[in-house]
Amino acid sequence: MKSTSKILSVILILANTLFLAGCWNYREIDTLRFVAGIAIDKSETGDQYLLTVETVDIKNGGESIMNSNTMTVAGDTLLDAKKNMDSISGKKLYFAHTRIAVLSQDVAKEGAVKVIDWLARNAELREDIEVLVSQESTAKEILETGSKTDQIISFELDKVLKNQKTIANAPEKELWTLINDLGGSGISAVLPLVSLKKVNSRTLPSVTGTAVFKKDKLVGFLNVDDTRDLLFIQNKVDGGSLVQNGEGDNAGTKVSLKILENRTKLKPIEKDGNLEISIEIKTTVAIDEIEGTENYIDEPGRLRLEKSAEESMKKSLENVVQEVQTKYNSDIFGFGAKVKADMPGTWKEIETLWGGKFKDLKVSVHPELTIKNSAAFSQPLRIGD
Amino acid sequence: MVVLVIFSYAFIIYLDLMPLYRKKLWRDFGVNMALTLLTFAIAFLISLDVAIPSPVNPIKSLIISILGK
Amino acid sequence: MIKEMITSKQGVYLLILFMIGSNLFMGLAPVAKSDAWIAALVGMLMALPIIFIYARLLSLFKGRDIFDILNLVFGNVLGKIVALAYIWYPLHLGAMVIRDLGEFFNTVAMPETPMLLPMLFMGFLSIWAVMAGVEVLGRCSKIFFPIVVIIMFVTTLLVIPYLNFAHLKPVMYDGIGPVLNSAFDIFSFPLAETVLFLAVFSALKTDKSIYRVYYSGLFIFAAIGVLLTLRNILVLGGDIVSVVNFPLYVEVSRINIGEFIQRIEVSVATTFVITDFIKVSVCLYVTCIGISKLFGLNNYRSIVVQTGLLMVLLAYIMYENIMDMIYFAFEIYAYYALPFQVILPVIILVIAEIRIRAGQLQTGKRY
Amino acid sequence: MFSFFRKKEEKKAKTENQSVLSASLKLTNSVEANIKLFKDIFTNDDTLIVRNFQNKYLKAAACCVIYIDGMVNTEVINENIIQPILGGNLKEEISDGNLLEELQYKVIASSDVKEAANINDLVESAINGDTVLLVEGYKQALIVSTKGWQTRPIDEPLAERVVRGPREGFVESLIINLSLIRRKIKNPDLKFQFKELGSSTKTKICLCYIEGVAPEKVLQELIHRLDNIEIDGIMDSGYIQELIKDAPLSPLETVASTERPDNVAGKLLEGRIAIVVDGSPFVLTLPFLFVEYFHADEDYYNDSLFTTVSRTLRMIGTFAAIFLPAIYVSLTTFHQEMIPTPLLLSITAARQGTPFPTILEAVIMGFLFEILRETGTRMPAPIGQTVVIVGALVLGGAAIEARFISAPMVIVSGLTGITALLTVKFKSFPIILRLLLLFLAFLMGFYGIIFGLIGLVIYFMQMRSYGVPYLLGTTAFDENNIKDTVTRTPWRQVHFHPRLPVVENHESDHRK
Repeated sequence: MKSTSKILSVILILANTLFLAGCWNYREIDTLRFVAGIAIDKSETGDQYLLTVETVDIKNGGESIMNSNTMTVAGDTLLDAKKNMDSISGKKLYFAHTRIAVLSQDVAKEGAVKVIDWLARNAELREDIEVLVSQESTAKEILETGSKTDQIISFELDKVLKNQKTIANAPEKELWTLINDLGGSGISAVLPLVSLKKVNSRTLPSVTGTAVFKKDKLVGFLNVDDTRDLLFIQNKVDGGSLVQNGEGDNAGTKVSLKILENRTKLKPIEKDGNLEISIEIKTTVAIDEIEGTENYIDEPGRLRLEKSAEESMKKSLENVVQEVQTKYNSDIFGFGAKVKADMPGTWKEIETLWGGKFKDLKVSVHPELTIKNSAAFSQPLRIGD
Repeated sequence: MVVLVIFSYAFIIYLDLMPLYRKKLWRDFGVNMALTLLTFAIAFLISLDVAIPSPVNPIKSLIISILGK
Repeated sequence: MIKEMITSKQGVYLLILFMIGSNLFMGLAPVAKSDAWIAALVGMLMALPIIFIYARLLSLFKGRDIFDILNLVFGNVLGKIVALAYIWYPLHLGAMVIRDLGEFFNTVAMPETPMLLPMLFMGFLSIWAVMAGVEVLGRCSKIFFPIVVIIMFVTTLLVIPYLNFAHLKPVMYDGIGPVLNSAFDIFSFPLAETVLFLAVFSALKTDKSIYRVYYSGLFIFAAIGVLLTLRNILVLGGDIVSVVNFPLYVEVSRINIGEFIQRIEVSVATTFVITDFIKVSVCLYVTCIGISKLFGLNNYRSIVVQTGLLMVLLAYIMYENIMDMIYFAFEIYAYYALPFQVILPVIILVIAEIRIRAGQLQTGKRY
Repeated sequence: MFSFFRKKEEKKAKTENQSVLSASLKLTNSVEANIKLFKDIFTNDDTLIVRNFQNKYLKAAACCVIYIDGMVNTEVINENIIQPILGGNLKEEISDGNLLEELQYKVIASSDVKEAANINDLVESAINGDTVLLVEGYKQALIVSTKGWQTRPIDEPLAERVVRGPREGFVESLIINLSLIRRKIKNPDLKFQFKELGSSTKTKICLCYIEGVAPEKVLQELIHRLDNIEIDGIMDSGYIQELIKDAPLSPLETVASTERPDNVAGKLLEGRIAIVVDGSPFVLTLPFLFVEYFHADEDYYNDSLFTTVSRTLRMIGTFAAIFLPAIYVSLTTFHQEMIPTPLLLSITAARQGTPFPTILEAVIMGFLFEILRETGTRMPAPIGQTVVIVGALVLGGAAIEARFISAPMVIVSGLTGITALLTVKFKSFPIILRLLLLFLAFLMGFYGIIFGLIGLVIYFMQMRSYGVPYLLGTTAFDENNIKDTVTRTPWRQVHFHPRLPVVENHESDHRK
């Protein structure tokens, strides 16, 4: 009895406190304006950031109608820009449902950390937003396509990126993996590229290719094919296709191989005091499309196809590695990290020299292709007379 | 805030201290009274926005001096 | 008045929840980065002997709490002086734990809400629980333990797709130094804090040995702790674990299964609040018992409200900011707690053993 | 405090008063005088019937029956008392001796005849429906049991209907109710202890328990609490239920009530104690534990798997009824990040242009639903249905249409209301708790709810029903393995009804 009254009293006191002081984090859902995506540009003078947000505007009516809306505001820092934006927008901008962040090339070249830090430190922004680099001159025009296409473009882009595992057109980077890459030693970051493409007279953003970073600065791009090779090396392919040109008599015929499964292993080897990376790739594919009547399905044909595919894969992968080594000198494949994990002793010695070492690193590719099935047909199509 | 603190403490004293007084548990009453005064002083100062020196600081400096950091 | 009793099972649960407290949520041994799980294991090993000392003390003086033991071993005057240490330590510890909660609310959960509010709520709940008695606390832990375990288990299942075993390598890249250092942290942060149970387990109703309660608590906690630390590292990587304030929270926020099961970090926050509550309650209980024994009060319940308020206010004025808190928790605390956790218990045990051998001391009987 | 003292004094004065009355009044030898005595006591009471008569053969046998109209079975009085005394040849039958005794032994054909001299006893038994027989020349009187009044036939209880199971329910008569229980348990250890409560109503109550199964401690505690009751009248067992509750202010019950004899019998076998109150078809059983809120009578007659499923449903329903509004409020006003984006957008669309804050909406809707429920219960059945339909459909629909209340809120409160009805045994508990949690959610969102939950656990944990921990059986990893909680063990695996888990008494099984 006694303790009950005591408890009641404490409740009363607490309640009093609250009623007098009001409530703090309470915010009505309809006072918020949901930000679907953000784009970050440099202003023309170069000393300010331009923050563009794509917001979802909801009209009330019989059924809810959502419209995409963009808004661009400048500020000395990103938080400053956001604050300026809040003073314009009637409703409070709410970032927890933001899906993508697009960086312009200028920003990326200057150093991504400057903007990534705000994205990561902000408690409201989720760390699973997708980060992209715009191949267009500004980042905001990507988001601005939304109002023309009646789509929330950020959500669409997010969906596209989430499908990348099976398309293998661009690396998918959520903010937190990006932070891991930027912070980790022995690996450089890559980001997906987004550009505008004309489809049926409409301009739509398309995610293809890779932006290559060194430290946190943008140094160049990889095209779609190189991107796929990069993803192969990073063991991030779970689908997509390989196109194999026929050889010899069948030079004109192409065979499409659908990737069913892929597993890549990086193995650092120490040979005569020299570090080498051996890339072992095990891929299971299915024949998906044969342009022509050449029989790739019986055993000799299949073996031949496997072998030629392996070879072209090896060539293409080694080319990419070499290109990155010579052109960008940025360890986007994570060779260094692998060395650190497997040979911590060696890594300790070479860590500071890695920038130079990577350039001359010998990399060998050992692909192993297995054809598992030939889709719905057991034979190539026959063309009768 | 100040008013709130005083009001709450009046309430607490009525419900927490008075029964001890009525039951004539003088020891309990005394110790409780001392504690009440202590917490009231702190709460009062907090409500007045007076910076109260943290009791942790001397501990911190003591240990740093011992460790010689 | 009937003596309150807790069963040995409840004792174990209480012990585990107490140890989980706030520290699992704040991450064990961030200094060791990806080797934190090794540090956790080493810390457990380090705790084995000290836990033996606590259990030995309790089994020597069955049914007596630390304050009775101090009186018996050191005599009335010196015993009371030493008892002051064991009043201050839980008070301070409880305040630190309350502050953890406050900081969590202030930085992550509800940045605009004043920190005092959740702290007051926590203080109020603990006051209520301690008022209700240690028996109620024990039975509460019986219902909280499965909740905590289930939440941990389910979130573990959900993070499986995010596990990256490459994060574990290289093992001990920076050598054994940081590992030992963090092992010491783990030893002093949750493990040796169980010294407070010297005052709680006097209410233990058990025919089984006290060692068993203590050690099963330790081992179950070790299992949970190592598992969660591993999980943190596997998902986030050692570097991130060492920089974020609340790794478990960040880790679970990564979960996104089928766009539907996502953003469930509130679930781990639940375990945080629950275990925090148990820890604060135990600290408050020990402080109140200590004060009441020191002044020879009629009943410890008469001072619970004020002691609880004192704890909350102390928590409020203790640090300037979260950086202060982290600095104290990871740099200072291990050394600060050493006297309470190791030095004093060892001295007490040695003197007690000597005096018992000499026949000067009548050990308590179970009543 | 003060009112408590006052009450005690009042009661003392009253009892003293009565004892003075009985001391001054005594039966005399004269029937006339005795009748006058009765008439004095029952002044202004026209239901008191006095009938004088004399034996044909024995003039000395001048008698008088006194009874209260409506409380007696007049046939019994006519045929078994008046007829034999009036018409029988008493001169032959009765050799001189004690006329009163002879009447009792040889003449009156009734199963229960007592001799009494105390006027208090006589008055009391007359009030209870017995007949007082005064005989000229004797200072004693006979009390003949002639109780008989109209009772309701044994019916199926309305509130606790079952599809499967016995269809009899308790009635208002104590004796009939006891017989209903006795018919179920034919065990000599089944004890019935009578008590009287209420200084004016003198309501008879009966404690039923199986000796050796019911824990002694609980029984003693119950008797202690019953003895402490100070009240002038008991109209229904509900009075007692509230008076002997563990925590008087708690919205939770620690005493159960039921209208079904099979339910009571089952509980008796489990070691519980039943209290039957005269004049009330509701029988109390205790101790009452929290899990029992989720038990229904049918659970024991349906198969155990189905029982488990439906009990789980009831628990989830109750959980929803308590937590849903709070969770909705905390999601939409604190943790918008936790709502999946499409859902968030549609909620936002639905909330566009509604005037009230979410928290107010929740309170209003909860209130509205309670009003509808109350109207539906109080109204006669056909009107009640109309009210509910008009209320729910028309009001709800129009409120959404007019953008008065947002549609998701209507869904949430509707769901809350319906799930609350899954377990009708709860009275105020879900309503109070719901409001409390709403308040906490309003303050700190989900964290407020967590704080509330911890508080709830502490509250439950310190609560006991007659010494039995209230949450016993519901907590996981329980020490006592109880077979009838959320799940029900199939009957083939339990040879006895699951005993009430009072640890002290658990071992002593009287059937061994």
